[in-house]
Amino acid sequence: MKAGQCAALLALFWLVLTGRLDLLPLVAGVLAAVLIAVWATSSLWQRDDPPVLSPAQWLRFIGYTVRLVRDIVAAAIVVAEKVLDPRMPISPVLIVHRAKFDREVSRIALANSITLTPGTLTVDIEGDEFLVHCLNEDFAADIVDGTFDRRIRRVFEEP
Amino acid sequence: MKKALIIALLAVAAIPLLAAMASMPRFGSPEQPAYTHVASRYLQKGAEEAGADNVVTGVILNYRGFDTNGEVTVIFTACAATAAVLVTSGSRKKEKPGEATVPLSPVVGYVVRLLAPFIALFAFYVVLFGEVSPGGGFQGGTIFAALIIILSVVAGRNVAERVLPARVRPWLQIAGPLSFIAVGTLGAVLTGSYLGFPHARGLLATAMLMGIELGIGIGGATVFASIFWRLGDEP
Amino acid sequence: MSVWDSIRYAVAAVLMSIGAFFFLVGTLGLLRFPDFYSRTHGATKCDTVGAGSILGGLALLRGFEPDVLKIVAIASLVLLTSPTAGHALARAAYRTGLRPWTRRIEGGGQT
Amino acid sequence: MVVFLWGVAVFLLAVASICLYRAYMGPTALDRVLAVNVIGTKTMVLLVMLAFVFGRPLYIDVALVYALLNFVTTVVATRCFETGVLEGDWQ
Repeated sequence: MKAGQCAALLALFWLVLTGRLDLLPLVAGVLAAVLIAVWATSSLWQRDDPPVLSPAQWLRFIGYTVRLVRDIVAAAIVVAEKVLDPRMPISPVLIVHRAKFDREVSRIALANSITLTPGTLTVDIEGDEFLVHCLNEDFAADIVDGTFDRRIRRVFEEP
Repeated sequence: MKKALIIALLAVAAIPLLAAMASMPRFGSPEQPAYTHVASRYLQKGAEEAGADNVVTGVILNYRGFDTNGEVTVIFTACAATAAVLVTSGSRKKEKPGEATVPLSPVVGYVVRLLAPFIALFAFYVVLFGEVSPGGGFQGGTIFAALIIILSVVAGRNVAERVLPARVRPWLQIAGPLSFIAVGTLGAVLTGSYLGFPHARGLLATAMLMGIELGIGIGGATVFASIFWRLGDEP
Repeated sequence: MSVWDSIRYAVAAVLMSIGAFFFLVGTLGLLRFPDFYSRTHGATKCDTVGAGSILGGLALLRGFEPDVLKIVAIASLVLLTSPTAGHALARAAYRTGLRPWTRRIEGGGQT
Repeated sequence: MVVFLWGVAVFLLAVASICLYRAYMGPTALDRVLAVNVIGTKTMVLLVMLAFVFGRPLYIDVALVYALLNFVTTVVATRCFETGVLEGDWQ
């Protein structure tokens, strides 16, 4: 199952790369995709939870990405104002945020979402503790009140 | 005195070279022999004779196959020599887990492992489609070596070394020249001359070209990865 | 050129201008911010938005071609690697003991 | 449209050269890595634009390589700063 999803994704990537449906490249690509998928699942992901998503999770993940992109653009404008302001009105703070997840993929998704959202930057993760550097305290509002955690739990941890 | 002598010697050596340069046809001039006889033949017959969609590939691997064969051998000999010079008597430093080093960030480890299969497939694509797009054996091999380097930095050398096991590594290092010789011999069997490609751009000629590219890719990746690993060894 | 094409080109030009603007802002942040962490903020995020925006504009310019999928692949790659690189940099700075800059608030008391 | 693309490309080049100031000044080594990373992102976008300007879609492959290698460089460099050892183990 794990290797199957990985191979399917890789074959899709191969199609994107080659952009044509000739027989010889297609056979070679699918063969390579299967081999690489077997190697990845047996060698890289043998110890812990691989990022396998169910179809419903994939759908929600795409929805989440769209929403994230909207948030990023909205917040990038705020940061741009700060950068262009000659007084440079920032007062950086470090915030420790606690979030407990069942899956590794949720932790990584939260860390990267925090970093992508302008004004906040994941500095370190240890266990359930996320150390977040904020340009201003008010940037961290969504993180501290757990909006992000709830969204990510809905995407990755419901079947 | 010594310096002056060297300069005088170099000047004397330079005169015939410059004279030879002067008697050559002007750079890019249409009267050059390369443009009058060879290039038109390459361009007109290249596609059907060489078995490659791309003229440059046809020239490098077919018309001038001997040349490239020698070049590949020289390059890989040089790489092997570099790797051999880096070999030191000492063995690899044993790193005990949690021995005063900073643990790896889980985010970096996760994302690198997520990307690794895609990088591997992309390297394969660059090797295989070197015939029609920018790329080829060396370039794809370099991307694959980059993957191995980041895997050994992030996931540990044990994981990365499993891709290129130490037992077969010497053979993989010379995979470039070896595949060239193998394809050349196959050509000798099929057409009667070393590195002869069966005429008409068929599946077989394409497969032979891809075999050479694949060999160069594997050889390049192994050599670069070996050099990187050698650098990490303790003297 | 049809109406649809002119709209497409106009939107692409706007998207690319926005992307160029964010690249400029990211660079200004890289130059102006007082410490490494805030520079990482300016650089990684504005660059993500800028790259995404310009790549989106180019994809729109191209229309429905197989190449567009490749551009989408590059954009998603940037969306995944850029925050990871930013985090790796910040973490390396933190673990090697670089203290974040904070605004000094002048309180009362003796100096 | 090609003129516009050229304009944006030259603008990106100019912005990337401004980043060189940070790469030169530091003050910490990580600042330099950050500047190089930022320049790499711009170069990647620039390559995609050149693919359009010159009408050669194959440059997009080169951009993909650049994006990958940019990431690899940053991760390896930061890892080297963190530990001083170029070897790792995932958690």
